[in-house]
Amino acid sequence: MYRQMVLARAVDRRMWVLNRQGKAPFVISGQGHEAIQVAAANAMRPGSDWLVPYYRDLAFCLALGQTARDFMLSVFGRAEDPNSGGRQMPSHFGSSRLRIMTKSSVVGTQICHAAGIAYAAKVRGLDEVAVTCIGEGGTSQGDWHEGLNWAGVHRLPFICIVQDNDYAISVPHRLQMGIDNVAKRAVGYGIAGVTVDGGDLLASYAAVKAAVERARGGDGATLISAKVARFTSHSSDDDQRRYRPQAELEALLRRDPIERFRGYLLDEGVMAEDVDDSVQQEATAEVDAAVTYAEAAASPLAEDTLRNVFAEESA
Amino acid sequence: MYRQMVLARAVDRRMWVLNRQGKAPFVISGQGHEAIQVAAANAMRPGSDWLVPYYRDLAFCLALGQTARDFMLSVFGRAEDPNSGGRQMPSHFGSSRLRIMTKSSVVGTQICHAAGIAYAAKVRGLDEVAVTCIGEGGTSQGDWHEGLNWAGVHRLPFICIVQDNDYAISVPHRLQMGIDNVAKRAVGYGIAGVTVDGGDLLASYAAVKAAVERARGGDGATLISAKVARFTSHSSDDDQRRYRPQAELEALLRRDPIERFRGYLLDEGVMAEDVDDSVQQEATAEVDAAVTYAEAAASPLAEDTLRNVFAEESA
Amino acid sequence: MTQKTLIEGVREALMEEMERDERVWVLGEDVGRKGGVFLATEGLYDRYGEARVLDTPLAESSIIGVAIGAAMNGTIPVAEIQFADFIHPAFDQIVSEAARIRYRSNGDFGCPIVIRAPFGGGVHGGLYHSQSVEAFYAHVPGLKIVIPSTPEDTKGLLKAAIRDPDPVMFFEHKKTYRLIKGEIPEGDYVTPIGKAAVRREGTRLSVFAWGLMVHYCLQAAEEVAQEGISVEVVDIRTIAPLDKPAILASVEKTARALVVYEDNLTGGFGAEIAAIIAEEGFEMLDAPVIRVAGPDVPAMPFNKPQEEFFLPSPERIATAMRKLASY
Amino acid sequence: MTQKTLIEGVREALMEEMERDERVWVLGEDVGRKGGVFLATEGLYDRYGEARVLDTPLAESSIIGVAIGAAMNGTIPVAEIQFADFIHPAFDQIVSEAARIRYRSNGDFGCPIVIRAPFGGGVHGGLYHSQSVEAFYAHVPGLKIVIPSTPEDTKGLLKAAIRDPDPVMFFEHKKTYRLIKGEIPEGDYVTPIGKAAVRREGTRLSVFAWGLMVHYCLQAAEEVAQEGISVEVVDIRTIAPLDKPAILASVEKTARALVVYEDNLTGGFGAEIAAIIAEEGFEMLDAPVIRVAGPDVPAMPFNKPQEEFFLPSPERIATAMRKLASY
Ligand SMILES: Cc1ncc(C[n+]2csc(CCOP(=O)(O)OP(=O)(O)O)c2C)c(N)n1
Ligand SMILES: Cc1ncc(C[n+]2csc(CCOP(=O)(O)OP(=O)(O)O)c2C)c(N)n1
Ligand SMILES: [Mg+2]
Ligand SMILES: [Mg+2]
Repeated sequence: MYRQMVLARAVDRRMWVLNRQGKAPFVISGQGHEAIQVAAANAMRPGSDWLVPYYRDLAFCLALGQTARDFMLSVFGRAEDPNSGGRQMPSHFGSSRLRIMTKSSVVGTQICHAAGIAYAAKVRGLDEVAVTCIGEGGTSQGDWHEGLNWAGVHRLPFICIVQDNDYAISVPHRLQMGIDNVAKRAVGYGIAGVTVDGGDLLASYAAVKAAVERARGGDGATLISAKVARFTSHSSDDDQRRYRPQAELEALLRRDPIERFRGYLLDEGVMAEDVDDSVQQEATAEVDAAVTYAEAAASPLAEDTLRNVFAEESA
Repeated sequence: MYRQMVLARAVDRRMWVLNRQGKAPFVISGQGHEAIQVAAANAMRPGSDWLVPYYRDLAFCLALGQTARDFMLSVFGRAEDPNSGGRQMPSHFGSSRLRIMTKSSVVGTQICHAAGIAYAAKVRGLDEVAVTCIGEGGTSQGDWHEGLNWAGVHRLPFICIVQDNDYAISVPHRLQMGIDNVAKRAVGYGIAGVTVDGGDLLASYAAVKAAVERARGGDGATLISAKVARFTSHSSDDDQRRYRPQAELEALLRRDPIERFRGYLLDEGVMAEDVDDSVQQEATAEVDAAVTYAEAAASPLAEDTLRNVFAEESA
Repeated sequence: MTQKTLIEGVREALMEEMERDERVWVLGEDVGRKGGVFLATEGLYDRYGEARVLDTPLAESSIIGVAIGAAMNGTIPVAEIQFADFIHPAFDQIVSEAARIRYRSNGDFGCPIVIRAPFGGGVHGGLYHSQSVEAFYAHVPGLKIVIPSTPEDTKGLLKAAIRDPDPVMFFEHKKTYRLIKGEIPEGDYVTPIGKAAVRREGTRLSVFAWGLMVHYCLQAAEEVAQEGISVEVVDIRTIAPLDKPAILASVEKTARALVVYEDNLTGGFGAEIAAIIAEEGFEMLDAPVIRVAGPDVPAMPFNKPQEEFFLPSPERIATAMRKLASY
Repeated sequence: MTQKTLIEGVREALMEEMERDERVWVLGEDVGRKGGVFLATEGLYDRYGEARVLDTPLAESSIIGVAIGAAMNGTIPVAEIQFADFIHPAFDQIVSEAARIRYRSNGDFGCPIVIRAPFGGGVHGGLYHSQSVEAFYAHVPGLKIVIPSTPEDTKGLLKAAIRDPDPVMFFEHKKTYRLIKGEIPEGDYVTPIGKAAVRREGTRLSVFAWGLMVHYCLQAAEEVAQEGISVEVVDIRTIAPLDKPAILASVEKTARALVVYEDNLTGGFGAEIAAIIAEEGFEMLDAPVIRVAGPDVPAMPFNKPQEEFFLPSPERIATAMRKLASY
């Protein structure tokens, strides 16, 4: 799991470099959110359970089996991009093979999709869990409520992880909801509500694992509120210094989930310093290779703009 | 308040008679819901506080100052109908004079309107409360959630009364939500949640009164769950015997809010039998007069279909 | 064969498709024990049970959103929206999600769902139980839009919709449900999506319509036939994909085009048909392309005089036919 | 006078209207301290404070629904939808509610709200940050739809929108925000809603466009002018109410019409303009009414070749002009 977080961070950081170099027109990232995502991925059965992601789920998707190359292909908008063939902005994940549902940019709609996937799984008698992610801002959307309500009515194998980073772009938590912790809403749907420090990998793993078991056992859905830190601005089009106090930004750095877990691994003697170095180097190498490959890869054909609106005979 | 309930019931019953006579193409009624509505109206300051109603709020609107005639004009779709000039189906209330917000048929949208009215009142420093009603089915709508969330974020002078009659047309409570009592959701918005027997006039009055005081005192919003009995089919297009067990329908009759309050008034000696008789007769007479007037009133002009799409110069 | 109503076409298609393919299921408000507010799903609940004939919460966005999700996981949902007027809360799920899942994933995912909704007026439904909504969705690439006008087509097209790998919106004119009767062939058949049907051959002018208006146009055509005006009536049937060749072939024959729709005039789907004729059929035309449609007011009022004022009548259509024929 | 950008027109209009009338307030996602994702509301928060420049929860339906309610209670809300692509969750509130409040109450209530949203592509926004949405709302009686293309109009029309007693949707093409510069008159002025503007006079053919496309049409007109083709460019400016007299007057002059829009071809608002010309301008026409528009795919892809393929370019427009001129 440590390896996965490190890789995600390396990919993520590189994206910003590419953006500054003028090679990546748009970047939105998950730095600071890695622990809850990697924990959740590892609590699931990849290829059987489903992820209905949101745009910060880079670490989640990598941990489920996407590669740095897959991701870089989307950053450059290449034809080979497995998420969308270069049609969508980066971080709009999707892979039928990995059971990562294709994502739009619209905040909130995915919650109902996850409920639908879980309903189908339940009715078909499949042992599958649908996990979906969203920010705390997204919980204000009507679709979030409607999806949670379905999960409650049918006791679905459904887990909603709210990655609460205190901001929706610039809108602070206090203007988003009248409560401190969104997990309080679970009781209103008749589902389990869990609060976890989303920067603590092991605690996150335990929380998601329990929710997955609840789902598999037929005991219904779970709403998990995971507090996390948004390290970067909302996206490459944003500058969080405009609306966040300097002190708050500095305090963030002390909440790095990777540093925390590294510290733990080193302190406990589970990992040696040199192992850590090689993990970092491998990640960098993988990212380098991915960027080289993706940069050289072909763009989609202009004429192919017209394809895949509907099912194609020979597709 | 007894008088108001009796009048509402008399109007309501007459509607069904008109429907059977082929004079009223569509009827939707509030029989069984009268106590919570009349209680709420009496806990408000008419003309200052706002009602953002739903289609069962006949008793509510009458108690706020609409008349049997106003209502019958809408049943017949007459030009003089103050709600909509005969444009909307009956029970689509609206009166700027009485601060009853004009209602569409769409379930759920009104909750956000009430939040907006309350927000404006708060920002403008007006001592006004916005009360809105909805069925338990309507609480599943995204707009319900979004409106309640606003009420919580801004601690608005806002009250949402859920008239929970166990059915949304034919859909039973258990398929509508995963909880028994929708008031449980209040905690998820940081607002007060109250449960009341909506068939008990005095208990309902106390509950709404407390909520109104909370709102006026700047202490924020309240979600009230009022359990009520739906005596009639959903509307004149429905037949509830198709989906409700006979025993359940029979049990309903024992929950008549008017009978309950009449029993109380008589038992306590607050009202004499002959007073009751005259209340009933007055109500009947008022309804008779309203029907006679409305039936004879003119229909709207066909050409006026084109009017009032936009503001009119000379209007 | 016996005459059946249009709504029986809906019911038979659902019953048979659920039998044929156990992935097919139905969801919506009151579709279960009640059998739908128009009884379109009557009998399904008893036969297939609650899990496959599901009464949903009163929340249209989730009805479509859940249907989309369930379609990702190996099922074929047929979602009923109780009245087309109440489809608007689901606009985002339909437009941003269902319509684009294939495109945005470059073909990796598909979205085989059907959305059924009764639409249209003339039933004292007032502002919110009378609307036509096809124009909104006809403008959305990635959706197929079907509006049958006969019982036979209803059954055949609904089956085609259910078997289609992409999202199909299926609008049924509620006034035609019991008004329009006709034969329904026995056994399994499919009416292909994307083909218009000439309901009446004619030479002097062509009329294009769908839903209830097809029948009003046929009545009007009958009326003006007495006056020697020969009208060709084309039932568009599927708004998207649109059968452009059939439209242009008819214009080629008559050189005159009338488009009739119940929806508000401005920006209604008839504008697209008129625009196509004005561009691709211009050299064949001998007269302006005329439209008869509902006025530009929000929707049909409840009271009778104003409801009648709104809904295009056979008389109004006949008047337009005479005018066009006289060019 | 100094040249200002189009987005300055937005900002000045908001600033001055909030100053002029304290009932006016602004709400939306990130409109407060951040000043909007495009900085259209920059400076308002510091000047007018949180209550009047309100960052809302991330929920578009409630942004519009709350605005409607607040308009009932004596205020004039100007709601920003961060991207037009995200207006869809509010479709129901706009179509079923805002547009009908006056009609359904027979004039007892009005709904003076403004809904601003940046729309359009060509900015690497991909499928969900590039869309045109005017066609959906142009089809809804009860709404006014404004799309300015110059800084001067932007300010004047936005002021008119704020002072209008009915709901006005105000779409700003995001690529024009900083690209398009021009003079903005000093002081208070209002540009009336409902009037088109001839941006370039011409004799051989008329082009009708709005938003960014006005500028692309002007470029194309310049190009074909070298070849001796004289093109009249009409900026529609307000989609609803539409300035039909201006459109027909131009067709009368040139006898040839081209409609250009960035939105998907089928069912786009250009279809309505073409249909009007085909009906009311038919006898003046010497050639088919031609449309140049985006293809019928969900929206503009993110990658460059496909984004360019989608967006109508000055070259594509010039080609259509040549074709039309040669009739
Ligand atoms: C329906 C919709 N409205 C607005 C946006 C623009 N937008 C994108 S992300 C975002 C903020 C999301 O905040 P939150 O849900 O807290 O997630 P975070 O980015 O903080 O992880 C907004 C407003 C959108 N994508 N979709
Ligand atoms: C958005 C929307 N969807 C569907 C309908 C059709 N409809 C009208 S009332 C109703 C049931 C309402 O149930 P509930 O909210 O419990 O209120 P009740 O009628 O029981 O008082 C339905 C489905 C509607 N009017 N609006
Ligand atoms: Mg956040
Ligand atoms: Mg109910």
